[in-house]
Amino acid sequence: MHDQNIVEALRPVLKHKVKENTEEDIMLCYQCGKCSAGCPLIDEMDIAPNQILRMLQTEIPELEEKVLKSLAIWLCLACEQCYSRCPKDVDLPKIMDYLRAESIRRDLVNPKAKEILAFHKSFLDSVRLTGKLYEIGLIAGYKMRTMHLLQDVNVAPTMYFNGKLNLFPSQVKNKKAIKRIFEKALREEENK
Amino acid sequence: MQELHNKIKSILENGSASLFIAYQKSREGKITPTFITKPEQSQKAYFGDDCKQNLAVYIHKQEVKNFGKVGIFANIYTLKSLLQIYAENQIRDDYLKVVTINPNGAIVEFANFMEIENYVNENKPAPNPEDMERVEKLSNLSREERWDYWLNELSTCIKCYACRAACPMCYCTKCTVDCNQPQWISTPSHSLGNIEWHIMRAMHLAGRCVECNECARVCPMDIPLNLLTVKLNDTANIEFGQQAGLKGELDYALSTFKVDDKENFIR
Amino acid sequence: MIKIAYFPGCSLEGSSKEYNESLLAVSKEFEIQLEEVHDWNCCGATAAHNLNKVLSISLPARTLALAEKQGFSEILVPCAACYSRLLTAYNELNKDAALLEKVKEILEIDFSAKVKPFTVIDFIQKHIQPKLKEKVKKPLNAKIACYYGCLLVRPPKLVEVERYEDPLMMESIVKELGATPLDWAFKTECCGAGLSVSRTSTVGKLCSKILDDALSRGATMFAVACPMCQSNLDMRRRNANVFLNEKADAPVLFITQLIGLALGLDKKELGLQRHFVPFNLEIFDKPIPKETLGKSKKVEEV
Amino acid sequence: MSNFEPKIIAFVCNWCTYAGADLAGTSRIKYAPNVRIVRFPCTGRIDFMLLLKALQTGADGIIVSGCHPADCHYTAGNYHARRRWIIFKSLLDFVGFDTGRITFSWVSAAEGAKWAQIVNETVDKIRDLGPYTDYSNLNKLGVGTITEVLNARTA
Amino acid sequence: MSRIGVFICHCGENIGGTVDCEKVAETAAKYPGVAYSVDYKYMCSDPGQNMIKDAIKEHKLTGVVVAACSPRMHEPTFRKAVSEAGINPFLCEMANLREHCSWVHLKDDSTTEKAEELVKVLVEKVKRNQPLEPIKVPVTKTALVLGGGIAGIQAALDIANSGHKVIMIEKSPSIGGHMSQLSETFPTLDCSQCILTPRMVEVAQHPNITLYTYAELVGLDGFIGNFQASIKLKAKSIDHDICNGCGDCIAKCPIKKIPDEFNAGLGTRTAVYVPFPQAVPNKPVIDRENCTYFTRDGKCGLCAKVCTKGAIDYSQKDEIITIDVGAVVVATGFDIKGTDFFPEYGYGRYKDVITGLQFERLASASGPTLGEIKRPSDGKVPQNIVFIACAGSRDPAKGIEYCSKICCMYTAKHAMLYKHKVHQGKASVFYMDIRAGGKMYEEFVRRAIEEDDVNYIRGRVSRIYEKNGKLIVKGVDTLLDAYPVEIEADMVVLATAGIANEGSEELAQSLHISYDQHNFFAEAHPKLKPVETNTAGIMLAGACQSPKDIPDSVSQASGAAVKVAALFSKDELTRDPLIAYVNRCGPPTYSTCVGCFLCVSVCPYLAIEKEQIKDRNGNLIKEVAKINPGLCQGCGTCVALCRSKSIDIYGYSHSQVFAEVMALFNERSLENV
Repeated sequence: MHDQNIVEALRPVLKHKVKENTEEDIMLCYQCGKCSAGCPLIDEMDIAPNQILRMLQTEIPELEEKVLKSLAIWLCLACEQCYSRCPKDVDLPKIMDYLRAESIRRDLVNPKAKEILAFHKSFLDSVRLTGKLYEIGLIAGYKMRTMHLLQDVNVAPTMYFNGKLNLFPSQVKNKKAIKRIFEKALREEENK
Repeated sequence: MQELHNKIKSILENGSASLFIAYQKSREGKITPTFITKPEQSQKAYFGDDCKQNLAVYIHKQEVKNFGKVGIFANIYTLKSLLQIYAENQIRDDYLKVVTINPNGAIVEFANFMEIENYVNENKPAPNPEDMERVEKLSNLSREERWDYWLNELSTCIKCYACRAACPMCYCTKCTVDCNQPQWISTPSHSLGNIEWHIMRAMHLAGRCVECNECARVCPMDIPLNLLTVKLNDTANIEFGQQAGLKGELDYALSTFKVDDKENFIR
Repeated sequence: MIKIAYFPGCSLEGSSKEYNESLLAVSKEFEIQLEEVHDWNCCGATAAHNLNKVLSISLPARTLALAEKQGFSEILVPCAACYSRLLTAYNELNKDAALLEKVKEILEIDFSAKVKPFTVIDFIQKHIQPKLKEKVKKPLNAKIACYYGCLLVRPPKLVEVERYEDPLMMESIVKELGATPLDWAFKTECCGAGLSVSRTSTVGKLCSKILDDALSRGATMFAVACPMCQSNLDMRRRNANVFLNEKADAPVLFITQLIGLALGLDKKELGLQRHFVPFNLEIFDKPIPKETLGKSKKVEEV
Repeated sequence: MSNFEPKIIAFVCNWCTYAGADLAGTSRIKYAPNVRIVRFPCTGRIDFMLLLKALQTGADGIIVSGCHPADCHYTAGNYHARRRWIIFKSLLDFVGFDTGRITFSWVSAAEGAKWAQIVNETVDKIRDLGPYTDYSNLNKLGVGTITEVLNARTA
Repeated sequence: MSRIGVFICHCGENIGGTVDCEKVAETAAKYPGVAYSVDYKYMCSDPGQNMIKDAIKEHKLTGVVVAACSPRMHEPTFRKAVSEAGINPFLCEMANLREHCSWVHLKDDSTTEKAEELVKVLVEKVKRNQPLEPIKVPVTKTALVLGGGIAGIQAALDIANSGHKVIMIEKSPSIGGHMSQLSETFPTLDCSQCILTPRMVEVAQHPNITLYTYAELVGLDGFIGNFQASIKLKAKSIDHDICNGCGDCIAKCPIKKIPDEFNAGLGTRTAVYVPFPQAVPNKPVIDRENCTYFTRDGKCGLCAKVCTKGAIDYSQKDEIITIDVGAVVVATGFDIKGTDFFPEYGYGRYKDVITGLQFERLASASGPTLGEIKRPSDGKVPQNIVFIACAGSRDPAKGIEYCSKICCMYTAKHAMLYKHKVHQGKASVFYMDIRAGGKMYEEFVRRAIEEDDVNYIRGRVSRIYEKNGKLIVKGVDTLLDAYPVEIEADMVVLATAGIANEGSEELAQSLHISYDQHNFFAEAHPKLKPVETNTAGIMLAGACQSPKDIPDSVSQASGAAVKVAALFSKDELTRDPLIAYVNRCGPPTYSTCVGCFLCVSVCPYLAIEKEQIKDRNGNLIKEVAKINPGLCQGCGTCVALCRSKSIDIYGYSHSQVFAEVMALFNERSLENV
């Protein structure tokens, strides 16, 4: 066998990895487009949900990479509209979860998604440190990550005066337990 | 007891039966069946917790059938047996007068099998915990240990067929064990024939055995062969939700099916 | 006094305090004690399952485990996002024994994942609604658009809701409060939820569509049962108004606040001063507008 | 044990598995020659006693195969058979027979390849397990030699 | 003492190339009871067959084993050959040395050894074979046709025209079925009723056809050639012998608001009614569920007052009749899913979201709008109409995974009809695939697109909701990178899935025929027996087997009719005698059967009956089981169930299978057999 063929044969196919990790079978999709038709964010997505599945069906490496580099996988809100109407019961939000994780692992995150990723990371930082979501901390962390220092200046004071922002974080007592969950879960992730 | 005697007496007197099958107790305390044909013999009847034998077995006997209408005193297992053989078309409602004593000590006389069905379902005996425990224990052994256990037990069988004779469900005109064309059960005196016989017996009683344990009681070699049918009844109940001796209509796991019956071994 | 395990979640301690306040106030009126699961933690919400599956199960699992250890069999989860996470964890752990073992090892807690989460709508239907009518002191004169958003009704395979495309649970509740429920089309459309901070304008656009559909059909206010729905429709109103021809000023109330108002509870007790879109009691004095547009049919009897 | 060739008897129904085995033939799918097919009209016809007889006569393994559920030529024979095997297997397990030597399967008339696979896997499995003499040996011994059998095993 | 002949076929190289046939023949010669053994190149050839015939005579053989190919291939050949040589054909068995041996194994000693054993098994079997005669059963030459739609009509006419009697039963008051509801038919656009009504009349007037409308099958007993059908004739409450169909009763009936089944719920009808003007028979029935005379205790009675003929008879009762028939054609048709099936399309709440069948009624000249396309909510002519194909079909999540087959074509037809009637209107079709396989079908769809300017959009619709009196239809065009498409429609037509009729499961059970997971009736073989069922004598026609269009239904109906005619072409049927029987012996036992009747319920054919054995004075001695040889199909399930082995079966008897099993692997003689 030619070397190139061996490389090709050994290359992990993304749709197979999706199946292994989520039990979702991308080959079930017959491209009816109902997911895209009901998607609230279809206007903003660079690749439509049904096309993401189609690209993965092809097993073409360039298309797989295009999917992982897309903004669409980050825009998915997991509103479950597609899944609840899918005639083939494909759990697209679950697949999106996996694609995002894979996108981070392969360092292919779309530059335009950095705000979204930053938000998720800040969110988790807050949870890791306090066990709960500390909103001022979250916003501060998010701003540091994105340098969007002025964002939400219009709502924050109102939030504070309406009593909606706590200046000090409410915290879980057993913070060690939370820290442990993060450590072990992340280790699990690395082992993949 | 007096009440029982009176009841038997009146049944024989008013002609609702010309033979009454009941238990009697000898002076040595031995419980045996008695066949009362005259009202004045009613005093012979006895009942107590020690009356274990399943009297339903006599119902099939030609000698008993010759009497026409027959009365029988039945403990709960006998009742279950009667119900089961009724469902299997072996007895008729109008030829049988069944009497029992309920848990409060009162005499109950049944007008028909519908009443027996209701009574049995209200007074359903729990599975014998000792038997269940032994079945459980055996099930937890390794396969080889189980094989050794049963080989050991069944090799002592002398094929006296007391188990068959004592069982009200073994009423076939001709038992397959007596069949020689072909010879289904090997005749030479080796353990293989014993195992064949007991496997066949258990299969034929699966979902039909009422668990009176008479077979084990009468076995001269003390083989706990009731455990085989107890196990299969358990399987029939778990897999198909079927229990023997509770219905006047035929309800037999192996003569019916569900499209979605579950198993885990067929590939 | 009925005692029910309670997982308020982070939002109800912060940006949606009024949901917590009104829920507790209403429960008290019905002699129900909501007992917070001791030392609960954040469910991880969208962020965790966006990034790491095991983490996304383990975080909510800890709360389920704590509730189980504290002797509860079900748990009230007012936030729809938290509910979705807890329910997913509950289902996954019950479906996948290996995962349960793994999570037990991660949490270092031995538990069986048998505590089942339920929503505020479930809670009201079961504990409040049967006695609601007799307790209403001030019937609400309003045309209310009941807004469910996503995770209270989806996915139907996980959340067992009848009529997931056109739910009517909140409608039947507001009807008992004396209000008129609105028949409208966007009650289960997504408000943008998790993108509230990172893509505010997207959220504004999605919210504007929701507002537009309800208001054009004559809604005077909104009822919600999810802190994210509330904050997006309320706090992000300015961003939504950008996309609307006419600025929308209909307030967005939690269903518990509406119940509280009908019971005659104090405005402050229900945290109504905390909203961005101001809420005034005078709103109930105004006549309900006739349907301005369309000819939507009455909501079917529930 | 190295040149042990298992003896396998297959009880199959005429309409599905027998035809499936025919298809394996017309498709020239090769499989182990250790199997001997006995044809029945339907799995419903297969008497449990025949399985015991097969073990007695020296079979090391048994295949019982018929139509898939819902495909029975006689509409329901396989459903009855399925119940019978559930009970029978429960009994054999309880008595300590090595039921791993009995393969139950549904092989349709279209599944020639599955038939070949079932045979091959059964033969491989039995080859690993070795000859089955627990039961058939009893045939050769008189009463009283049971202890010898037991001793032979433990030795 | 048996004298068995063994004939080993080489099948050219097919067997001979792998199996040492000579050796097999030599070994077989030594088997006890074998009188003659030989191998030959081609046993099925004329010389081969003659070899068998000669050997039978020469060696006075009592049984024959031909070891060759699969018995499924040549068993009839060799059985015929041995019978020509004067022995009973059932004394011949085949050992399968080709499909089960030479073709699947390598050339090897073990393969030859296997061949020897296969022969040994069959020798032991054939020693115990009994001579059998085929069973002959008489045929009742009357066919029962269930259902009066186009399939039933076609089958009935074809059978009747071939000279046989037909009983047709139809559950509604008129025959005609779904076809009578259709407007025009694809791909010719000819008027459905115009081509159907003459055939309906022909059925009513045919001397060989007896028509029962408003009737249902309640039970079917018996077997091929000899069925007994129980038919319920529902009370029509009108004596059709007297009624002249004037319609005065209908005009006077005060109950007018009943949703009209014929118009798919779009119109209303009265309680006394004729379903449609061209109905056959064209005489009314009273719908007792809605008539106040019946629902409110004798109130009203107007129809009786106005009927000048005195035909109204409120006292009529349902009647059950029993008819002997020889064959059955099941043509009960299909149903379609309602719009309430779709949560995302409004749970059936929107009046202007309708089914394809409702559109047919709107487009039909005899429909509630006299053929004008007007929407149900306000009667306006829709200017923008959307058709959604695959509504329910190909949707495993909702439980209908199959393609309903007819929707692509009728949707194209609907769009065309709309465009022909509303010239300036806009018609869009959301589709996933266009399945237009059929004569002139693809051309028809292209015409809709190319000539009638129908806008085909490839994609499934996600949602429909109502706003400002419009139906907002949300989809994407998947051919345009999922470009969002939102149409403000005035009316939406869902091509809902074709499904099995309600109650088809029960009907199948009472007919003893199989059905698939979607409750469509199952054909005996998907390719080679598409009109027969697994129960001999019962045929299928039309959409009760799967959704199909008119030409397919009619073809299948004619096919079913030919099957029936072929069956009726003989006075007697012969059947394989491989059936079960309960043993009988002399007094005092009469049979070893003890009469427990556990076997009764295992028989899929209800062939097991109770027989009372009585003495000379008529006193009951015992009750035993008896198998009706006409019903038994020979599965043998009862044989394996019977504890006392009182039931046996020809061809697979206890002694035969026992001997087969014991013959294997057993070096010792079969002393116990």
